[in-house]
Amino acid sequence: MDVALSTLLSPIILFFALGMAAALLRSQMSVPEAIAKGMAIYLMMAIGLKGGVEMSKNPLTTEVLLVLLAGIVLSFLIPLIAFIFLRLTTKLDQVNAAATAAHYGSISIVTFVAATEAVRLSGFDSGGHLVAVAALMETPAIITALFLASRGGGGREKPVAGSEQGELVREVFLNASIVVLVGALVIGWIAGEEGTETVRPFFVDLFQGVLCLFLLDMGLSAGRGLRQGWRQLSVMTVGFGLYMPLVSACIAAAFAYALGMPVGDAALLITLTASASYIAVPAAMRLALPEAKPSIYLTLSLGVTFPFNVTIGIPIYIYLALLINGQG
Amino acid sequence: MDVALSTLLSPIILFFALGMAAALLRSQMSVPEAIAKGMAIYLMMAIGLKGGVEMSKNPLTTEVLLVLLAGIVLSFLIPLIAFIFLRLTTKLDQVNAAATAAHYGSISIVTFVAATEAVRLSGFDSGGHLVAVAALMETPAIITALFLASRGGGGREKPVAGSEQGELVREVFLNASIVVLVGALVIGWIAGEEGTETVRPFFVDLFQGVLCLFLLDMGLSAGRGLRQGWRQLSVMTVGFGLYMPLVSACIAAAFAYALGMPVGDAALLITLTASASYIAVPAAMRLALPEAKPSIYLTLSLGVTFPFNVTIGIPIYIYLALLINGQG
Amino acid sequence: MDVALSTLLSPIILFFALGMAAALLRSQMSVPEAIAKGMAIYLMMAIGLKGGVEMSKNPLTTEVLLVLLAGIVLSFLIPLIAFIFLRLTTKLDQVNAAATAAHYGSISIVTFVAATEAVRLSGFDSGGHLVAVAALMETPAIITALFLASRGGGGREKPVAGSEQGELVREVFLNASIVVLVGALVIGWIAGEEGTETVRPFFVDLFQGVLCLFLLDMGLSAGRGLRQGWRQLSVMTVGFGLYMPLVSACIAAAFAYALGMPVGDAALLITLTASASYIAVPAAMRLALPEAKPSIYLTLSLGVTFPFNVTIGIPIYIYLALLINGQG
Amino acid sequence: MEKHLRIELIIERMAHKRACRVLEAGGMTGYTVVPAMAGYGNSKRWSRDTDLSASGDMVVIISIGDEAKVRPVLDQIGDLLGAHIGVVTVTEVEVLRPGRF
Amino acid sequence: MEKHLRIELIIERMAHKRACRVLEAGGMTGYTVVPAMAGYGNSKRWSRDTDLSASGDMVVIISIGDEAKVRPVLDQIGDLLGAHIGVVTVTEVEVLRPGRF
Amino acid sequence: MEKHLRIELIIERMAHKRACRVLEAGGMTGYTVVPAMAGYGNSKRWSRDTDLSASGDMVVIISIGDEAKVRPVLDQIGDLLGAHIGVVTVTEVEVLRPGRF
Ligand SMILES: Nc1ncnc2c1ncn2[C@@H]1O[C@H](COP(=O)(O)O)[C@@H](O)[C@H]1O
Ligand SMILES: Nc1ncnc2c1ncn2[C@@H]1O[C@H](COP(=O)(O)O)[C@@H](O)[C@H]1O
Ligand SMILES: Nc1ncnc2c1ncn2[C@@H]1O[C@H](COP(=O)(O)O)[C@@H](O)[C@H]1O
Ligand code: NA
Ligand code: NA
Ligand code: NA
Repeated sequence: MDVALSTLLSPIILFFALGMAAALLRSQMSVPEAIAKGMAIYLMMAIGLKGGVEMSKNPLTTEVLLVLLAGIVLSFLIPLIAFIFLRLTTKLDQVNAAATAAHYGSISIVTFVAATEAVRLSGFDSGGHLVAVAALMETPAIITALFLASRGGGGREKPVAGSEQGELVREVFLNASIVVLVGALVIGWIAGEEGTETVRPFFVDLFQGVLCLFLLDMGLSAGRGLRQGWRQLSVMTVGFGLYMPLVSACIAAAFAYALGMPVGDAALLITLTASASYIAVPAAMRLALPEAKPSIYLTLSLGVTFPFNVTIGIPIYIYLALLINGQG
Repeated sequence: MDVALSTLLSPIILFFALGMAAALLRSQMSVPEAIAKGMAIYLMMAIGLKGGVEMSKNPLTTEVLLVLLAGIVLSFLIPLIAFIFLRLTTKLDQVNAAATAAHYGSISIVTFVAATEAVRLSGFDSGGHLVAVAALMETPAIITALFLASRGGGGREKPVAGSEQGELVREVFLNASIVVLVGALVIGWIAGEEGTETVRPFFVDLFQGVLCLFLLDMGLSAGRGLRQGWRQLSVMTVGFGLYMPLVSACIAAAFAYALGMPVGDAALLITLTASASYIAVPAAMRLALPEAKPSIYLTLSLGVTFPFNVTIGIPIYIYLALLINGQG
Repeated sequence: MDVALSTLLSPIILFFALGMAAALLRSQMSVPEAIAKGMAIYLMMAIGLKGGVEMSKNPLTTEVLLVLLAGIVLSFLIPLIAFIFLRLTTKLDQVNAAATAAHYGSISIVTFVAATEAVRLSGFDSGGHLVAVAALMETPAIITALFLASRGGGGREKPVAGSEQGELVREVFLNASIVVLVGALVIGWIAGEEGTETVRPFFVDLFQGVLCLFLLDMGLSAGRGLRQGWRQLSVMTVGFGLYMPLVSACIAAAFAYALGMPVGDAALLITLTASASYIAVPAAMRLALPEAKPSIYLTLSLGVTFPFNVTIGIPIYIYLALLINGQG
Repeated sequence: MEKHLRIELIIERMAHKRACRVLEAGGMTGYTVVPAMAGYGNSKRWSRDTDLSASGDMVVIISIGDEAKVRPVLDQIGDLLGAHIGVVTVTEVEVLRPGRF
Repeated sequence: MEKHLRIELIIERMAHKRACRVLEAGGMTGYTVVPAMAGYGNSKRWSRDTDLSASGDMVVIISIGDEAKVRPVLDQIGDLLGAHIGVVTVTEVEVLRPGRF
Repeated sequence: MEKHLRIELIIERMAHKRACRVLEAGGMTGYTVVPAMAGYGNSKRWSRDTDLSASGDMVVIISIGDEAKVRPVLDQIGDLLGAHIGVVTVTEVEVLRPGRF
């Protein structure tokens, strides 16, 4: 619980709260788009490098490979479950339910970072390969969602004018977060601890500070999204944004238990599964399912699930990880 | 005088001079707007955090509260005096005089930072609550100016089409610098020295370097403003930009003397009062007094008063602070 | 050879490769233009400051002045040679050949940085005045190219409508890279080691990390340029992009030999001469020779010569520097 | 067929929300705001790079609608422009999917 | 003399390459893409600053050509707009250097 | 009533100041410059993201004036375009507050 409190009062979360408060009070302040995009790239480079350096210290074991596989399976699976819940409990149509489900199958890298920190503060270690898991979990969810949307005529028969063979595949598998995350991971792996020594001041020492600025901006976005979009969200939809992470977390905990993952790694896999995307997937949805409404899926993911996860969720996920290790 | 010289030759001032020189020689170089805005936010976060951490070390005393109050009173008061000087000595009409007066009642955070550094080099301490004073002094001046402009029909009877209840209030009280400065101050206060440890490399170590880049851009802006705007400034108006800071400084010195402020704090209060805004107030004036001419108030504040303050002004203000402490 | 390999596997080069790969695979990812421009300014400030601080440690000798002069002569000379090669071996017309030649006479500051690092890793020192050489070599090449383009009616008789006296001169001699490089050099010189102490964390410690992000973007640009522009490049033109650096290197080596330059300095002068511009010169060409095709000169310089230089070229140039010092 | 009009309004960035509210209140079905980077008027130049406060920035607002809706909105805009800079042009245009306006 | 038309297409940034391909395939000799920063439609507002994913951003595509080329392209664009947002206006314009279109 | 014309000039960013000087010298009362982010012409594409030097960037210059002023300026612009890329369209528009042009 101490961890929970010190997480809540960490500058990162406080800056998120500041941004959200400013937006809800209708301040006009904003972080320039270019800065936000630049920080997003920086954060992914830093995370990737760190994961790669960690991975370079140990050989690739079967256990690691199994965890990677589990991540992929979870990302394919979660949207199915999310879709069913959405269709049964909310009034979202097929396309909007599928698009929203995609977000919950994919991941949020900032939530991942916050969990990494909380895990460290709780006195546990975590492996660098979880970064690779994060990268791998970004996209399978999108594929499931496209399948769900197209079932029963939700999709189009002939391609949109001007669309190009492979365009969507490139957008989905080569979007900025995957390119940078996987690329930096491989570079960290090749260069190792020693080779990345000179870039430590930039990628390691500054990380927490940049995160503060980034979360200020996320708070502003989330707050503005909520203020403008909440009318489009029914109570049941908001409820989904709160219980779905817990559902995902339980499923992931089962996987982690089956694989015998140590506490730190398990907590991170659970967090990844419970987190929802708000950068990569919304962009992909605009191309793949232009009929779906961003004001629903974005508001839900960034305005409801993200704040829930970084405040209440992460302590729960660590507790779950302790539980499956018999330490709960 | 050593301090004066080492201030003059510090990289920060030299980069400002470089920018100014480049602009006056009509170089086309520029710092992207997004970068400048990003740096402004960074600087205010860093200043706020630092002030908050300082404040967390001591309890809030009546003395501190009195200094905060003094800042507010000064910010309300200075525009009145500035307005009278402008109307008596220049040909500016009521609206332009009021708009310009608002700038001199508000503050410049970069001037504040330069003074903090000079105070430190002179061997004095200063309290973190001066950052709070800076935040509080941003806006009262605007209110005085609006009152001055509306006296005798300068204002409009009915609101502009499309203007919204509270729009101006939000712009004035929730502009970026206030939100970030106050927000970061509170966060620094809550998190304390220990809680902000991980963000020190970003917000403390980099501060001086980022300031260099920011001042290069300020120099470019000031130089371009001067080159394009000097024809609109009469000799008397330029004169105002040079003597007004001194007038403000004397008034602030009286306040500091009355409150028995120590040298460092007094020097900073005097500097804040003597400094003029060139970011927050110009933006507010565009909404509140669209008829006033930016080429007058911006050129004066950024092109004349700012360079005066950071070169000649600050040593004078420190000297004044020594004087009222009987050490002059 | 060890040096060559460790250069190849340094994060900097690996991020360039990542960017290039992403672009060739047609990923849509991009670094915002404002961030790229901001980083370019940062890098030049950092390089300039470092060079200035180095120069402040030693008095200006005749030897140093002779090296500066050599740089200027080389920058005037190389475009002539490049132009002759282009006209003899490729089908480029006069204007395009002149514009391309200008790029090869000017310099690439990133190549210079990579060489500085490689020289250091090889165990040699280099003088801060080489940064001044870099700044001085930026522009003479443009003058030679304009002369070459105008010979025999390639130029216009009367000035373009709207063009202004001195406009081109300002663009060429006061472009961002020269202003910042020379300005920061002078500031570093004035402030010295001690005066720049407070800005070290920003300008020194972060340098390598920022370079990684910048090279990721350069890789993206180079890759996209290649993908779109390679059809416009004949085999002979691509060949020029590969052998011309070597030709330049040999000429520079002769100069370095004549001046008796030590290994480190010689390697850097050779690298500067062998490198080709892809930021300052393309911009100047748009004003000076608008008829020339950017898809030729940019693709060649950024897509062919830059990758050649940072991978294969630099080890060769260091070897040449050893050779003329009798250590080959 | 109805005639469609395209309003183009060049106005200070700081004041653009006021113009947007006028368009919304007037019943226009949509508008798009495009940022400008420089300009000239009244023998003064402005540019994003000359002004740290960005208080001189202008934007271009484009709004398309049918004539019946556009005319009354133009009067409202005229009122707004009593206080602000603002260059307003109206062009007759052909539209695809007229149903959406 | 030929009549020249100016197409102005407001479309999602994410989808703008599709529109560009339609214009290229239709034989238009050129187009220029301008980024927007905010907008309103269908009683929803968007703005660059509200959306980290930039998935709501719109762009304005301007393309000028002679009438013979523009007409068939407009049909293709109509097809694209079945799936995407898109506000399309066509204006009659005079051009300098008509040879280039 | 006077006829007002809207000039729209798409030109290289590097050269836009030349065009601006032509407009000022020709007595236009104002213009606004809007940055573009991508484009296509002459079977080449450009985009802000492909070119570190930004040397390929284009801008759109909008300038409104009455016909008597615009016509002679167009000739001057034609001269400028001998050397530079440039797509120029002229549209007849209605303006609010005609007095300001
Ligand atoms: N005739 C015009 N055509 C296009 N833009 C204009 C025109 N007049 C003014 N503007 C824009 O409006 C801004 C303010 O104009 P002014 O109030 O005349 O100084 C200028 O800087 C331009 O951006
Ligand atoms: N009538 C219009 N005029 C100009 N832009 C529009 C118009 N309608 C829609 N838009 C733009 O298209 C976006 C999406 O519109 P909508 O699909 O109606 O929500 C809006 O946010 C605007 O940027
Ligand atoms: N017909 C056109 N309509 C709109 N923009 C154009 C057109 N033709 C050219 N452009 C713009 O001008 C740039 C250069 O054109 P070009 O000289 O044909 O390569 C293009 O990249 C576009 O941004
Ligand atoms: Na998930
Ligand atoms: Na003041
Ligand atoms: Na060279």
